[in-house]
Amino acid sequence: MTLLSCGYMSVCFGVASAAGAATPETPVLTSHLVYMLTACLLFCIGLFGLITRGHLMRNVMSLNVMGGGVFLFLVAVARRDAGESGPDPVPHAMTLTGIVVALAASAFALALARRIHSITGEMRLEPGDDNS
Amino acid sequence: MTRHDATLRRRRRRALLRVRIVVAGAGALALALLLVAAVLELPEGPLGLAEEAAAQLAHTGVDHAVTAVLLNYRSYDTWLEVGVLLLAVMAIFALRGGAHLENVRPAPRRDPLLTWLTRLLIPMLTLTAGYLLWLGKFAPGGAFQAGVVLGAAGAMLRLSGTPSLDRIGDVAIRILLAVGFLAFLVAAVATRLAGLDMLELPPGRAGDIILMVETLATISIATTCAVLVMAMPGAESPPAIAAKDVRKEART
Amino acid sequence: MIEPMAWCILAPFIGASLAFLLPGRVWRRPIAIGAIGATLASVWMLTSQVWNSGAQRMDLSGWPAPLGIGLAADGFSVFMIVMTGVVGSLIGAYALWHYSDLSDATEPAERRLFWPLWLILWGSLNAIYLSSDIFNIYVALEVITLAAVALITLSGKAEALVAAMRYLLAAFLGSLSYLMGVALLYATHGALDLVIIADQERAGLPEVGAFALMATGLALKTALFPMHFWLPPAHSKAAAPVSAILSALVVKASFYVLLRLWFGVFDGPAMYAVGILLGTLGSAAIIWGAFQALRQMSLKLLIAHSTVAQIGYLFLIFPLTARRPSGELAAAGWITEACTGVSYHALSHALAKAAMFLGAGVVLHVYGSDLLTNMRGMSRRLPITTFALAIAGVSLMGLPPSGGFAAKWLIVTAALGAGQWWWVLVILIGGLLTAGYIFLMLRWAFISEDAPIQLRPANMPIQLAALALALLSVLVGFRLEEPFQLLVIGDPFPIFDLP
Amino acid sequence: MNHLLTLAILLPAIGSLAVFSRFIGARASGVVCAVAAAPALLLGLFASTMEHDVAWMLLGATFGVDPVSRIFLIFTGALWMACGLYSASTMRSDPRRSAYFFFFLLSMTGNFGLLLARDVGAFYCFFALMTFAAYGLVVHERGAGPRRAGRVYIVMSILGELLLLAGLIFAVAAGAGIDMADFASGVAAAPNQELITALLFFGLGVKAGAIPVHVWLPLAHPVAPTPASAVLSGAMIKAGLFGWIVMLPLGWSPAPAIAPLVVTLGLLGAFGAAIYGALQRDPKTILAYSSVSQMSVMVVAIGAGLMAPDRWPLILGALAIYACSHGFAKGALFLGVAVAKQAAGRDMLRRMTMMGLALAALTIAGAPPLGGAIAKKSLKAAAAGPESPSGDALALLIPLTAIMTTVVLGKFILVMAGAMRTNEGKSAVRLSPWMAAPWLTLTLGAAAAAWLIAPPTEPMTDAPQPTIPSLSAGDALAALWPIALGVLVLAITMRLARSLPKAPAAPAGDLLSLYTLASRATVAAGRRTRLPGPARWKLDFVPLVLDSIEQSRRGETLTNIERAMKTWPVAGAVFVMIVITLAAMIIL
Repeated sequence: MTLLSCGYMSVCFGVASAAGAATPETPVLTSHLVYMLTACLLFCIGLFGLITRGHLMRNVMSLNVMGGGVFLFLVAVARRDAGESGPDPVPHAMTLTGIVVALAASAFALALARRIHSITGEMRLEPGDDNS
Repeated sequence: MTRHDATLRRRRRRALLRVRIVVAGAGALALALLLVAAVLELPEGPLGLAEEAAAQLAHTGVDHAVTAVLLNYRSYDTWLEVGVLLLAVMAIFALRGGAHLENVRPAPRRDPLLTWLTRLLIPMLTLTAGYLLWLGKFAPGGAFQAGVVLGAAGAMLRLSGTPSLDRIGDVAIRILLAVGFLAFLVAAVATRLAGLDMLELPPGRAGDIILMVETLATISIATTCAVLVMAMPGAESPPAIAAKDVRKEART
Repeated sequence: MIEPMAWCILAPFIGASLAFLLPGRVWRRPIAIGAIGATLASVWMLTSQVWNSGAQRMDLSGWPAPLGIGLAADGFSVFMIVMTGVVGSLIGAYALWHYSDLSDATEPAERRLFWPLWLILWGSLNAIYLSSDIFNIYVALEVITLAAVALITLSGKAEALVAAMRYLLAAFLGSLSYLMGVALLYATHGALDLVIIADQERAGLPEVGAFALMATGLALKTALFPMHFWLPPAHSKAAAPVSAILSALVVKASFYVLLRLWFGVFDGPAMYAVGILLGTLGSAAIIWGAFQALRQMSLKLLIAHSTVAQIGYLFLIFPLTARRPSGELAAAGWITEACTGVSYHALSHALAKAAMFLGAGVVLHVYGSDLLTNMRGMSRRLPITTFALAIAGVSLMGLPPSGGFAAKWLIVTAALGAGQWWWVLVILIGGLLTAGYIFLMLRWAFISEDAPIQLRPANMPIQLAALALALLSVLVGFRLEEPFQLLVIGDPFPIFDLP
Repeated sequence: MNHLLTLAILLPAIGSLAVFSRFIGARASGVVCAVAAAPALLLGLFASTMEHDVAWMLLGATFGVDPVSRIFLIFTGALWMACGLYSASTMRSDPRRSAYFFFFLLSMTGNFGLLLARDVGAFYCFFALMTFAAYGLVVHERGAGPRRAGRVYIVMSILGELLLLAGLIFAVAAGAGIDMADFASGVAAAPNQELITALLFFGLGVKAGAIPVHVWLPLAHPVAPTPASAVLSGAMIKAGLFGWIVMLPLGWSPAPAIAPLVVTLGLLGAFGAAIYGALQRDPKTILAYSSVSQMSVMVVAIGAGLMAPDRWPLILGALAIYACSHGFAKGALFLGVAVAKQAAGRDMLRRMTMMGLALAALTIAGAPPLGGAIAKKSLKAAAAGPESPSGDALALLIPLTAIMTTVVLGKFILVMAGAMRTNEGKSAVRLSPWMAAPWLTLTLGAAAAAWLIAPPTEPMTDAPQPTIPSLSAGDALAALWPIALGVLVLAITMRLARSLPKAPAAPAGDLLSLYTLASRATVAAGRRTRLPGPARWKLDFVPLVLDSIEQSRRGETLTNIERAMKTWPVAGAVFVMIVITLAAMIIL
């Protein structure tokens, strides 16, 4: 729950800052910068979740939150590097590739978790660790 | 086990939890600070490859820069990425203890409403997928988007109890799964044999080749997504019962 | 058109596709043998090409570097590819039997899936060694991770699954950390090619962050102490050929990437303190891994912990190639020794460790368990395997004449040349501890058994595969001339150019 | 000649693989051994000084022959050849024959290789090959004794290898290079010359049986098959001496700190080992102690060389002859133990055997006109320089050691005579020419070697050169009185011992029991030290700390730390910390 609310709050923060940054009075905090900062925050939140939680589902989710952070960062970089012909396509392509890789890894991780659950009845790596 | 032991264990667990949160919080915060500082020191840009990519776009056979990067400039990455998807399916097959869908649990009973909805949606989804695939040439879209939509159609068929991939043969499934990877492989070998750089597309025919590769990749991606849903472990029998059985087994 | 670099990747991938499409019993053996043969032929051509005409580079998709992806082969990449080829094909020879219908130890599903998974893994290992693009390396690392985890799960046992899950999470974390570093580097330099980034001005904090994230992520994937937690269970619970692949080859790939970044991207030699820290962690790994290995009662766990220890030696390259704060190279005049020594350690460890895991596979097959206490009477029942384990142990201990000795000799002389005598102490203690656990392991083999027990017979090919690897791990110590010459082709450790 | 050099190393190596074939019987294996040893012997006898580069091997190996290694090659080659032939008949009914010959030939490869190596890397590799292959010989006879001896042997050997390696590495790092020709001078010029000398001395000392790292020797020599004991004690033990000669900075610079220590240890060993050996009852153990004692005399000579560099050429010449003489004689004595067993049945043979044994023993004791007397005289002459206290000590020592040698070898002869009397008629195998011929050759070789072999000279230096000494009547007398005195001492002690109640035998391995005791005491002391009890901490961490203390008492700390590291929270935290530490280290 903590994880989800943290993620939600950060998104709110990102959106709010982005809205604030869109106005010309704040040239320092440009919009791509806000996205980048949010991305870093997301990355660290995912890491925090990964460390503190023992449930396998949550572990996979945390890793996806981290991945989301990286992808947001890349998209922000693409926006920063936008030229006359539009945003930089290379980070976009990297994001797409990264998403597919993350999807594959997550699908496998979830399947593995389900398999472990069906054999051992546990959804965590260390039995007895009741912090979910 | 005495009560003292139990109390000690409980206190230990609580202590551990607290330590864990404090340490993780401090660590994540420090890392966040580091990253924020790094971001603030990033050069202003624009820095990337936007201009180069745009300048060569005419020779890539597509009009959309992202598709050009994915399927021409950096097609090698995309190939490996299709390989990752294929690996995910193989890995899930490995988990199931078999490389096919034969013992997938028969689809659940049909729900008339769901069946009707499916009949309505499947053609639409297929059309959308085709559109997305075609769109990739000049706008955001392409094999992955199309493949995922088509895969969703497959998952839908499965949910509604309509036999689909689970009724076609093992060999056919394998071919459908591998065809995307093979398309790139054939392209790579063919370009080498034709005396070009590996995966180099001759500008005149690049568009056709990309469309062909993308179509095949779409098929593979769609099949992969659908199979991932169908072949998830535990799909052989209702998971709750199976888990309980196995747990009982494991204890005895 | 023959382009060996491309074929080093294409050949295993073609093999993998065929093995996936034609999983039947009839096709398995010809496909496997064909793929191994074709890959070895490509490796051979690449080696002779680089040996005769220097470092190679090719642009994929016909687009030169900033836009396209480059493949590059210098002496170091060829060294690693040859290592993978030799070790991989001998493990393959073992696997041909292990996953055949003659062996009653495997399920049909395992037999069907081993070859496509392993061949994809092989191809992407070669892809890593050839890649010149940091994002492409990320994708290839992910292919390796997924294939490796899937290989572990093949055995289907609960312990293996839990170990695989832990490995997957750890590797996933490492990859994401690496990817974040890639993103930061792209944001700083606007390019992904190693050579282009290396030629640009060094940037401040973003690069620091990128280095910290990438180095830690890769160290996690290499199982550097204290991030080795995933390795012993994952490597010990998998089937024998898989353990051999993981321990001998897979951990080396991420180390290779780290080394490339250290020299190519980040100007690692300037970071003296970081070098010392990495060396210290490596030393801790040497001691800790060996201590843990001493405490194990099961053969495969012992060997897996030994891998943790042996990985430590690899990280001694960082302090040995760093510059002192005053600016001069710590090991001026000894850099070639340091780099060759560490590369050679990677090679001899790969050979010896693969031999040990395959030997353990034979033990497991024959005795039905790999508890050390069950290995009584092994020296008489399985003389060839016992001999292979002992010979591989000789190389691990670093006793002369063996590859392990040559490697340690080079590292130690470089350390003394650098005035960093403390690494020598660590290496000597590590050698003693290694001797300790090798003897603990072999002791059981020489104790005569209490009562005759019913055992499965072991056939010759699998024993010979282990023996061949073990003998090679010793024999490579006899001839250092060519590796020395190979490793400077294309200047892979570009430290010599700097003042 | 280059081909002979290659063959000297390759033939034994190939032979070691050949003996695995089931078509090769015991006798053929013996012939293989003899043939494999022949090139080395021929090199020793006829080769002139030469060098041959083998660039592809290791870091570029060099092999060659020089005057010193020639002498070593002669007696080493002869010993391996004789013992190989001898093994042909003793191993005939041994089921693990092929393993024995495999290790025998592998040790032979190592031994010849190290004598021929002209660079440090090759020397070390072949030295180690010999050491570890000899393990197979030590433990060949299964059972508790060999197993214990093997354990002690391997532990001491690894210790020795590590010390040697450390010394070599320090020397190479200090700029000594790997070429043997410049190595000793490089060591002499190194800033930490004394440390390197000490490391090399003790590292090689394990093999050479120097006090106090000799403890494996009295355990291992008696339990190995007899021909193997003969090469262990006659040939392989000299590999350590050879290593000292070629690697220590002898003749280059004095080592004032380490030399007195070396001389002291040598003196201790020369007398202590002889006395201890005389207390033993097993003939092969007695011989092993005699070897330690004889090697200690050579240690004193090395110490003298370390003290007075200008005397070294003379000492070297004498030392080589001494080692050669002792090598032959000790080989003959060991083989004699087995020969005596076969000869026990027949009177004539028994008498001849006893005569042969006595001849070899007298050679070692230095009775004129046997070769040993020459060796002793030249050693004495070499050491007794005008201003060399250690040389004087050596000159005084030689007659004294001769007394002790007489006592210990006299005891050996007595034990053998007793054994032959009790064994009468029990012999299972008849004495064949295959056994008698090698033994006789070695015995005669021992008596004659010092007469026939010229000491090595170095023509390029101004230092006094060794010459072939001759024995005058005075010398003969001087050599005889210690032997007479020794016999007298032995007679008196035997008489005294007979009147006293029988004491328990002194355990073979002497200091070893001390080492074992010390290590046990250390472990026990470590166990007794407990961590301090828990303080009264009010934090939530208390249960954690309590637990860990409890676990450390049970000796599970390591396991528990490892287990804790495996949990995600700890692993993840470690990961983050390393990221931050790396970043911080670069920034700061």
